Amino acid sequence: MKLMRAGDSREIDAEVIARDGNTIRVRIGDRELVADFTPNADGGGILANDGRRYPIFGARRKESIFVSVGPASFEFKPAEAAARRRTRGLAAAEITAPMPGKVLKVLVRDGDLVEAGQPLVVIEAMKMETTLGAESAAMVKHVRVEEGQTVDHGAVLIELSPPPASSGRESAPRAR
Amino acid sequence: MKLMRAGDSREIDAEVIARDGNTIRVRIGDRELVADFTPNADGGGILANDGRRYPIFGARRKESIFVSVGPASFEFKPAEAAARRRTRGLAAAEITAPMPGKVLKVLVRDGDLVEAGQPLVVIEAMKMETTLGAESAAMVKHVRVEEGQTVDHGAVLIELSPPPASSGRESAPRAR
Amino acid sequence: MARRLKKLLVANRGEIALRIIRSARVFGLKTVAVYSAADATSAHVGAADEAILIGPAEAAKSYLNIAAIVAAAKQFGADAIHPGYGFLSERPEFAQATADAQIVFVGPRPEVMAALGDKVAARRIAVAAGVPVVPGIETAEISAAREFAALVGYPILIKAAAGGGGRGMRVVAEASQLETALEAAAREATAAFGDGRIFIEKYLAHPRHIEIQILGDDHGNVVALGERDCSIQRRHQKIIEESPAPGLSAEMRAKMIDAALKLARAAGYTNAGTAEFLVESDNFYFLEVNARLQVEHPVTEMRFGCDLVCEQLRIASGGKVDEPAAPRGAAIECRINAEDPEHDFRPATGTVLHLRVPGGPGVRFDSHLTSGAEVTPWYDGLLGKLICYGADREEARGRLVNALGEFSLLGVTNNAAYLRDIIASDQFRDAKLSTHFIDSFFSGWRIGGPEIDAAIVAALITAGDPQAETGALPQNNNQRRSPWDGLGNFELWGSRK
Amino acid sequence: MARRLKKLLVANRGEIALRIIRSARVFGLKTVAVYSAADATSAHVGAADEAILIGPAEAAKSYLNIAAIVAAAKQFGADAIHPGYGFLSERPEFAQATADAQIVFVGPRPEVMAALGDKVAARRIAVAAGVPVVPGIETAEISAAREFAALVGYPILIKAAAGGGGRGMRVVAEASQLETALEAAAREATAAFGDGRIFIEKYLAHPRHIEIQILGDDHGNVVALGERDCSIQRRHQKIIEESPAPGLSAEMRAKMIDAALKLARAAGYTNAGTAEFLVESDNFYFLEVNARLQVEHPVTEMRFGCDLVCEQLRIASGGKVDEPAAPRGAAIECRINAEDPEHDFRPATGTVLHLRVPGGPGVRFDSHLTSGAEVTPWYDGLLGKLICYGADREEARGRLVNALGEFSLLGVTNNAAYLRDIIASDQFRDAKLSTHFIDSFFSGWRIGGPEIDAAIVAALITAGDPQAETGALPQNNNQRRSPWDGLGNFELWGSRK
Repeated sequence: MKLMRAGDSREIDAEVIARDGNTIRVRIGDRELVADFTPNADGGGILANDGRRYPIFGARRKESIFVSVGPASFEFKPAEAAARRRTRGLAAAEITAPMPGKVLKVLVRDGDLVEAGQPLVVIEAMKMETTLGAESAAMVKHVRVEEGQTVDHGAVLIELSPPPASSGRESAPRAR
Repeated sequence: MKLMRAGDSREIDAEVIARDGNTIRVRIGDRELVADFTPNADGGGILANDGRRYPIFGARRKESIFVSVGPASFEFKPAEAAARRRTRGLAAAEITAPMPGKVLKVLVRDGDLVEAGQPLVVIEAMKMETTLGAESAAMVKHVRVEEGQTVDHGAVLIELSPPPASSGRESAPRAR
Repeated sequence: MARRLKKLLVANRGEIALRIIRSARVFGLKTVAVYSAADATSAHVGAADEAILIGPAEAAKSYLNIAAIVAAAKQFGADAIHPGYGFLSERPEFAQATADAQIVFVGPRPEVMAALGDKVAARRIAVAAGVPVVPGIETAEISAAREFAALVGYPILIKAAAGGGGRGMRVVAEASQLETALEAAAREATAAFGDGRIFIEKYLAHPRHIEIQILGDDHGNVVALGERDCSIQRRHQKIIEESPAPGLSAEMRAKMIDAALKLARAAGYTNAGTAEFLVESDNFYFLEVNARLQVEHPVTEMRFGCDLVCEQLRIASGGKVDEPAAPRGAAIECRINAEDPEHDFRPATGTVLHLRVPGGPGVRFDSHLTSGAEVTPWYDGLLGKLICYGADREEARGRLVNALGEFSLLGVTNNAAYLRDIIASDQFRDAKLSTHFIDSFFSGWRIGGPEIDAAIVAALITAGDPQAETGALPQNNNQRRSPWDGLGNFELWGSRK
Repeated sequence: MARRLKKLLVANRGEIALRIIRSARVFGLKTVAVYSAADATSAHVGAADEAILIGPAEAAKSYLNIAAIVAAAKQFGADAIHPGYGFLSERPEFAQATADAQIVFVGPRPEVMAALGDKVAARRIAVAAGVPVVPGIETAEISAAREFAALVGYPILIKAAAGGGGRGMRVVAEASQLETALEAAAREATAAFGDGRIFIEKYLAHPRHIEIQILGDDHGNVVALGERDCSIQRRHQKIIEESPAPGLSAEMRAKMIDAALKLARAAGYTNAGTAEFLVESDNFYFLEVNARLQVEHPVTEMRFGCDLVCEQLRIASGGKVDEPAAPRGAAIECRINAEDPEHDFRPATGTVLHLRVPGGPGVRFDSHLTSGAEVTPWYDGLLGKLICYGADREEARGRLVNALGEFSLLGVTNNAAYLRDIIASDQFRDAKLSTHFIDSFFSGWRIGGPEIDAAIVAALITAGDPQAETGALPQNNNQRRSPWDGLGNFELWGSRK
């Protein structure tokens, strides 16, 4: 299956190749690894790989797969779900609110051309200002919010379209 | 509904009379009480009654209703379920293993007449000897285990029938 | 004790409200929780003897609502209010309103708070008491700011004159950034503290942040409970704190304690407070006094074998403070925050799908979290504090690394693995402490490759596990299906087994 | 340290195995867990760096299987074995087998253990060292027993000569009960310790149980870490322990410490051990030495700011013990057991459906439990130890009452509410301590009426709540549906969202 880590636009292509008792053989990209999984009473388990044992736990919720590996926590989404938000030539076709909050500043208008990394909107949440920037060069198709407005998690703040210069070439998405 | 606490053979007759918002009116036997229930994020809640607030939690499993009131934990069974094991004139028609363990001693034989409280069988579990006695006068109908045998939780160890002297009068069940 | 307190209202939320309730109960005090609509199912509400909704989620209308809180205290007959940290804890008008209602405020007197809570006035007191300060000026004016910066040289530090905790703090590296930074800082200061005044300081190159814990009573006694090193900060907010400060000479410690006591006496300080200093080589500079309990107070408690909230309550009851017993061992705290250390620490929210809490000898976890808890965007993202004690720093450090290894939290992005990697690092082991620690050693941190591999395997297992579905979990507390919904059916119980 | 240990095998299970693993990791030691088939999903297995199944559920074939455990240590290259308490911890042949395999045994030498572990030999050492003992005799013979009883008068106490922990202990009130009691005690002693020898003692009327913690190193140093009062016992097993012993005079404490040190030196004792005494008015009598870590060791750790497992490992590495720092404050521990205090403490089993763990300042919870854990009938019913520290006894007591109030465990009958009621009682507050405390004050204990009412309301709510159904929970670990079951379907994930 194809997964994407939340906050990271790279696709991870991974699958279970085989399993035998507690042993699982997995392909991640072009690498293979063999791990042992022992379930715990609490619903999680111990994953042994390469001489190390990790306590793991997992749950699915809506489109996301949440897992923890010791103290590290991860959110994955199947790439199909993530892809819905993407358009050719763009890292993301929409700028969405990473959490509920208040729109403090909108820094662009409809029709603006923006560069990768350029700040688009500032939101305030958890008493912090967070600036959301473009993940790749784009044209601002539609600003959907105004300053002072409160927004929910996942709300679309700005719609983007490919920049006019983009001739169909996939620009490498970059992590913010 | 009619409930019985595990380990206690008295029936509790209780029902919800009314509810209004967070307020619940309950009848227990011939008493009524009014309590407030506020759910917690963890699935439990706070029950406020008579000026005190109790953290409560509940879960059903098989025939049992498990609840906790602060550090106190309770197991209830609906009286119908508990009654299935009873026969007229007997507190219990079967002596069952309260936990998995090993039968150390069988102190009676088929046909024996036993008094309430008389030891019938000794089992060892959790490194402790536990003596199981008759809850009321009875006749030993059938001893189903032998010494040295290991038994599972709930296994029937001894079947009892009403003592020949019993003429249909319900003897008051007593707690062990 | 002069007066016997009977009922304490805790004017706060989250871990600190729960922590205060826990200690108040040790004395047999009854406790009253206040909560906003966003916190109705939160742990501090359940832990108190009584609880009252004081407003909607917005802090300005709930946890910052002085009138509502004082009214709640009166309604329940509370004879004392503990403000915790943040929110109203350093607002003299809250202390005053409490006093006006004949209720004991667990903290310093309003006038002392007013004098010390204001960075500018506090500097004046420090200078008068002979305590060194960092060069600085109070202004939000761009021209005055330019002038000051030219005088002391860039970089300079811009921060809120009111409040503390690093909020609204900004380093300005060059003149061109000055105006934007001033504006943003004033905006955040206004939002956070209702006070847009700005203070500008010379920015030290490699300072350590070291602070002294103070306790003062109504009888004129002031004592110090050693120091805490809080140098490890991100976005100017502390994330790892420890006591003692590694490598601090006995002489420096004595000097700083002496300075803190002088300051406290000069200000007529009572109850718990903290004098913060920057330390660079053999110099220390007074920064500010936090006229309240600090987030990081547990490291002091573990070394001194005391409970600072109990001490606060004793002082508020008219009790005397004694010279503390000699401290013992070492303690380190780290703050587990709802934030993404791989993406510039941006705040995270969500529902706790699973929580595993560390335990055992020398481990303390102060947290209001439970499975099912919502982390909302309304308040700061502190999920819990993990504190470890050891006979020495290495023992405390080893214990904390292991305790973080036992911790796991599913459903809310957090910094636990980041903290573990920092605390396990050679740089932290070697105590290369300065407020630039994160920038110097951990700015581009990413979770390790083997852990990502394990996570991918875990994700594949989870994807294929029908029991892993938690789609039924409520999205937020308002949507939570109440057990009441089913009550009408309870007679059907027999048929649903 | 003379030798640097690298890998420790923990030959135990449950809370103590987890607790030992936690401390071993502080030193960076790798850890190996052993487990029986009944414990495959238990917490100590997941916590270790490596783990190995050593046998079926029956302790005799797993946790008491010396050959399997030593073989496991060799297989994984462990250079040390920690036995915990119970199981093999006081079996000289295990210490010997470990030493024979060139592995360090974390405990005293086999010959010392043999001498002290045997109650009769230990008494001889005590008498020789001038330490007072309770009148007693080793015999399983009914005639000798009768003779002894006639000499000292009934009641008398019958116990296993090997092992400790109160197992197989019986008070015989009159001659008619003697024969049955002797038989049952011998049977249980054989089952528990593989040694049916019996010791009979004069039964004291109102004794307190007070013990002294000892640490000895390989260099001839022996130190004492104060005392613990463990008078509160049910079925001759401790359930509440504290330090310091309330009301114990400094003079008595000094005498008892002196006696314990004499004994330890006379026996050539090394590593951690405990000298147990009965105290009645101004007299104390040596009872036995427990040549291992005690269940109740945490109360000592909290007062002395030390970690006894770390100390054990330092000693096992050839390190020296130092005179401890002065103790501070007070600590109380209670043992949460799977048992029914309303029905003669009969053991309980079950699945943990929900677990709420207390936390915060001065609270320590040592437990291997998690939600979903099975409590099986195979081993003793200790679910966890809750330990609280306070500046004084009242503070520790208040904290422990509150911590028990925060605790809840659904699905396994336990004694938490019973412990809370005892610790909150006037009798405990007033420290009316003797080994008959339970019989005197809490024998007919029942849960309070208001709590039963609340439970009935909770049961009605639960009966009507569709989310409360946990019928899907596994009945036991063997039947547990593994996440593997779904793995074949993982490509269907998209359609199951």
